[in-house]
Amino acid sequence: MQKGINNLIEKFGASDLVERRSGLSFITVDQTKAVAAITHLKDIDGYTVLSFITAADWIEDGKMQLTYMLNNPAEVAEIAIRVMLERKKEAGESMETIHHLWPNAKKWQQELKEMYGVDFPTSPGVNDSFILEGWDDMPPNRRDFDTKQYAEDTFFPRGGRVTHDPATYMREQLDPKDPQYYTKKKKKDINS
Amino acid sequence: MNEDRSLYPEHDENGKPIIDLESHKFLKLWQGPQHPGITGNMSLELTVSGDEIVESKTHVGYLHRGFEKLLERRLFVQCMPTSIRLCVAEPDPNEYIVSTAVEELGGIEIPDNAKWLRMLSLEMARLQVLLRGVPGQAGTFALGLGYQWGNYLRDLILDSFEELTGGRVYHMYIIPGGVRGNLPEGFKGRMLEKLKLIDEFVVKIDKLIFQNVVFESRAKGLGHIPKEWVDKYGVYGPAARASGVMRDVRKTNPYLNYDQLDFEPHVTTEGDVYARSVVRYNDLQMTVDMIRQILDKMPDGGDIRAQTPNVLHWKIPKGETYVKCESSRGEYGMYFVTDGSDKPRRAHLKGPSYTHANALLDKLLINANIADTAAIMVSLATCPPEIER
Amino acid sequence: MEEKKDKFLAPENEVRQVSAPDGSIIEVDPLKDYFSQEKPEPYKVGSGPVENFLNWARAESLWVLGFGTGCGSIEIPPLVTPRFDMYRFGVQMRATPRQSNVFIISGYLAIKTLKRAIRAYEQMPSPKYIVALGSCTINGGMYYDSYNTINRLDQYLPVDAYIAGCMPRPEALLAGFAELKKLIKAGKGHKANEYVENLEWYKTNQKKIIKDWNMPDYNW
Amino acid sequence: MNIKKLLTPFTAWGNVTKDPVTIKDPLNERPGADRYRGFHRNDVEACVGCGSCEDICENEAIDLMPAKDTKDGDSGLRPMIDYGRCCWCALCVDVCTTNSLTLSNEYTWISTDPEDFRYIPGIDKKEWDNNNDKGWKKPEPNYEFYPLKRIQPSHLSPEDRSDSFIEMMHGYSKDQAMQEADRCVECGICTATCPAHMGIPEYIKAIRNDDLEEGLRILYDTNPLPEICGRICTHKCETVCTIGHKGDPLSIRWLKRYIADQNPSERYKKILETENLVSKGKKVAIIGAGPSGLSAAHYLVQMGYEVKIFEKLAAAGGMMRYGIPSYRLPYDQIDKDIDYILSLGVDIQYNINVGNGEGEISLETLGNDYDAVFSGTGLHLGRSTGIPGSDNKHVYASPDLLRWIVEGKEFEVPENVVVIGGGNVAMDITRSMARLQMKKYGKVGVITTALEGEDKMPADREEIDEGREEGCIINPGWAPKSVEIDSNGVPTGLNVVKCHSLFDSEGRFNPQTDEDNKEFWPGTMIIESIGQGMDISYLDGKYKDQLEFGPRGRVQTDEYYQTGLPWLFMGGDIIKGPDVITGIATGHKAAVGIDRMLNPEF
Repeated sequence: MQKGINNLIEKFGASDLVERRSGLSFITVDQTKAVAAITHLKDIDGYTVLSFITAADWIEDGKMQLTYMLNNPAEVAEIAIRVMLERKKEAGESMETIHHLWPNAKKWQQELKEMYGVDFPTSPGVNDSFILEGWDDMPPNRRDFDTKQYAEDTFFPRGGRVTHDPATYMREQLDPKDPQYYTKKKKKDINS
Repeated sequence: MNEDRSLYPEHDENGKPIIDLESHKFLKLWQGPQHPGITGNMSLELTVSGDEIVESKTHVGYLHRGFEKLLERRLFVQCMPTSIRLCVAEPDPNEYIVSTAVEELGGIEIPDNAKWLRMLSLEMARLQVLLRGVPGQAGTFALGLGYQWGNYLRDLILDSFEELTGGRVYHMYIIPGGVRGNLPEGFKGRMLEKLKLIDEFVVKIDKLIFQNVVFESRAKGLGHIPKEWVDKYGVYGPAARASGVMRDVRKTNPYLNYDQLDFEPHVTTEGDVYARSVVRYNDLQMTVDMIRQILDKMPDGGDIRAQTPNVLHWKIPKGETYVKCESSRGEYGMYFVTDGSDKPRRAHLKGPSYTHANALLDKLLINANIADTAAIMVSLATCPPEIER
Repeated sequence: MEEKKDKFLAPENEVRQVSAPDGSIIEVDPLKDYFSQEKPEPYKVGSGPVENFLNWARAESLWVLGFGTGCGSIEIPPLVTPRFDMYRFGVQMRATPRQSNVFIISGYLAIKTLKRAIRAYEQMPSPKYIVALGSCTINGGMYYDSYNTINRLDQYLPVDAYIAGCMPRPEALLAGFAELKKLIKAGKGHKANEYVENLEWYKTNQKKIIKDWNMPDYNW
Repeated sequence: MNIKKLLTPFTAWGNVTKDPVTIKDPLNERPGADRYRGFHRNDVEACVGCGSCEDICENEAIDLMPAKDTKDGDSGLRPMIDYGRCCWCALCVDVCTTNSLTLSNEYTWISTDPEDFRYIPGIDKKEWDNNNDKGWKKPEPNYEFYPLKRIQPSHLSPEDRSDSFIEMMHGYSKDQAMQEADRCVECGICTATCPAHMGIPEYIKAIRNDDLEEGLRILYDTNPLPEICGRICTHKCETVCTIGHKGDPLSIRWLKRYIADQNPSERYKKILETENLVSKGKKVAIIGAGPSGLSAAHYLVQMGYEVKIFEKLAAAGGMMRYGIPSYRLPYDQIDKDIDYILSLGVDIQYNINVGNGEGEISLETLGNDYDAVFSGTGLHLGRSTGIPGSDNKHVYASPDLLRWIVEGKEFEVPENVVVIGGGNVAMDITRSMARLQMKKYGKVGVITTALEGEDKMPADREEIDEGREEGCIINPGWAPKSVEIDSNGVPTGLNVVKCHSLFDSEGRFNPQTDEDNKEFWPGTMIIESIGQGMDISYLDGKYKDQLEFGPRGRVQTDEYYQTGLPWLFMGGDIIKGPDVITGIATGHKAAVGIDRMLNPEF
């Protein structure tokens, strides 16, 4: 475990190491060095299992985080490689493929393309639809996609439901002439 | 089956089979999503020559509900009812991994009693899956009798779940902070009675399935996974153990109180459907034994939940973790990212079916018989809702 | 709309030239050539003792299509195994829509499955019935805010009976079948005709959410 | 071929002789388990409609619908469940603040109409409402979705505080305030009950978000005296707090104080955006710088009026300053709130009495000089029990004594004192006297009685407990009979008899006493603290006929506290209450009323 991490830091300039617990570390590697680092981990340091590839959308920071979870069964250790891509407004971030290292990586990459819009050029079948069918909106897992709004616009929930906020409802019932709203409005009026 | 057919049809330089549908030698055949030989709601796009499969492609997405997106809209406690539906057949590992991820990032230590109760529910869940899955393997060869027996016993376990958790299928038992109830009165006794029935069933199954020449001749050599593929394709759990690689999170990364239990997962080297059946058959016996140990070792009542902050606005500091446990299918994990708000930033489920059903299944089905697809799928225990989430 | 349709058209549905076994080249348009272009007709509902007898017969032989569309299908195996044994109530599972008259929508329907479910439903012979399980079919249930599951099943397919629960237990399903039998015997089980009569409305709704409508309108 | 393996499977035929496992009548033979999560039921009498179930429901399956009468602590709303959404997770049961919501073990509901699956449990009758006691209930033990125990702020120990008027309660630290604020379920039941309708859940949320400036803004929306209310408010909100049904109610008062304490007074104007208030030229006079007067002044000056306060005493604050001992409410905190209000441009004249006497300013003058007048003169006269001997000069009224303590007036502190009264003012004078005795004699000799029994005493529980910690004897359930007076005209003590009940069956005040069970409590000073009266003699004269008087001599007003004289508004203890927060609320509303009258176009 420690050896793999040291290698990452020395050879690949990895940073932001977080040791979540013994046997599980998170570390950030630069996008250009990521595939080399992963190959090194696989071939030299014994991280022979790719647990998954996934993404996390940090829309506020303008970053799209890719996480490669690598497992070393012999040492019972896991390292998660974070790769921070520059987030693009209209999807289409790009990353090198690793399907040559693990054949099943292409499925995750295909999923990332579909659900996050992160492209992996040269990954086989990356543009084929995987889970969604006939999808014509932005990749749904991106943070700016509002699934509730989409569902309401598309699937029309059953109507006729109303609810009441206890605080507002009680005030309407018990003290209909509440001065609070009046003053607030007035205050705004004076200041403007 | 024994002759080397791996070079039929001819392959191009990239190792892809050359298939010309116009030549009338090949046929496209869709198996699923509505097909009795499919585990759950997914489909296989098969290219067959005669009844031999030359190319296979898995299609998923029929059960896609967008869980990972939905969890981003839920408070941490609200994640629970949603996430348990990630895998229908065995919901408890979902409860466990999400709860544990929340606890780990939120800094909550659960009571010891709750740990034992969690183990009990996890093992009971495994038991009910295996009661269906082990004889279900024979069911794919049209031997449905064991399946009928197994389903009855599974129902008895579901009755126990109902007593313990209040739910038959979706238990909603493990919750951030602990669990939702102690053992009801007399639960241990009733459970032990049921385990006795399962002991009898184990013997009967052995006679019906493993002492059965038909099952043996069809399952042996079928869907062979070489040892090297385990790492390469991401094979987990019983399937990996059938290929001679020890993969069991309970043993390698003990969680809860699994280190206090005495168990040894079965490992064999053949790597075919038969070997996988044997491993799961042994798992079944081992699970029964583990439930006995848990019932024996667990404390008699006690605290069930650690006090968490108010769940209605529980904020968890920025962080990320990966929590895993052993489901009946193999390593089952949750990658969980928090950002300091009261909702998760990202929750990604990693289930073994994802790798089993996608790249691996496509590979295994080549040169197999159409009639064997169901057997191979069931032996890998593919669970579609967990693939597409 | 036309352009969109092409974008999603599966390769096997494209107009193309194929060689027949005798060597001649013919052009096929799968959507037109392989499927019926006839608009479906409602079946005739009779009256009197003959109709009563037919209804009794229909009610006592509910053949369920074995298509698990969602979570609820996990409660089907207990029904077909000895403990609950629904065969004794005249309910049994069939492997193909052509032999079934009951379609259990077992919970949520993802858009991709809805497309298949519509096809399966249309292929079933009339009179046919739909039993909807759980919250998801009523008002979206658990997945009310999901971008990929429908909220209200009655917008897309005619439903005979709803069973509350998430998911409903096998006993509730059996009670649902009992209720369905009552409906059929009372002569109220003709939702399939309603579907045909309001086909335009159903098709509009279906096409609104199935954006890659690359199949024929009628699957009879 | 292995013959054995060909034949062994046939052993399965052995099952032919066994009994079938099939359930004969699955529809009736299979009730849900004891804990089964079936359909909802709700004890609508216990439910208070707080909406926690709605908040925790991840499927938005629960709506709150009007079903009962709204009253303090009960919104009158009840949850309606949509079974087109519900997933039977029972989180709503676990979070329920009153434990009224449970699930039954029934599970069969079939309908042909999808619109059927909505109902209000407990109101829309269902067969599972009362059929048995089974089904899901909140798990036990120690299973709570929010901490039930209140975080107590640190305070001076009884030894340290018993001879000192230094403030005894320390405020919350940041950690404590965060923890306490975390317990809130944001139901808002408290908001309507608070006379000023403070945005309680909102400012508690501001504490959780550590945004105390926003918190202060929320406080000043409804309450311009947060430092004062944060210490001595009667906190009706806490008595209706929904967390109080299962655990300790939230410490709303201390949380309010935390916000006010943490914001330095020099930043107030910036935070509250009151640096550039513009006057619109109209003038309002306010009589009395008590809570209601200050509140009215604050909101009026914000609305653009020129405000002048006329105060009879030498300092502003009214009863807050002259009626509440400083160990509960230190003077610098009163000044912090009042100075801010005055800094907004409110003019104040001290030592001037409004009345018809000499050196006094008459109401008529004010009415002529100002566009509107608000009067909040308060209750400053002590009431007497009228028992034999109560007219003795050593029998005091509590408001006078409390004012003397504040003013620093010298008076003799005897070794033994008897206090009559069970309210908060009685506790104030009890504990103040105890402190003075402790300073002078090193021991406490105060006996306090009340007609009410221990559990019915109107004073706050903590006041009683703290008083006892400080050595006061608080002995409720006794009725004063007479004051014993010796030959020198000095009282020697109080005769009391046991009091059983206060009200008769029709709810009228009618104390029942047991004359045989009597006691004599020695004391050379007797203090009566059984309520206060008002002095509204300034209304005498030509206006009196135009005003209407209600019970207990109170002037009748409309909902904006406008009297029969259109330009005269009255508020505070003389109209409603008595307590500080009601005074603030009446002042606020009267300010709105004045604005509506003077600026009708708005």
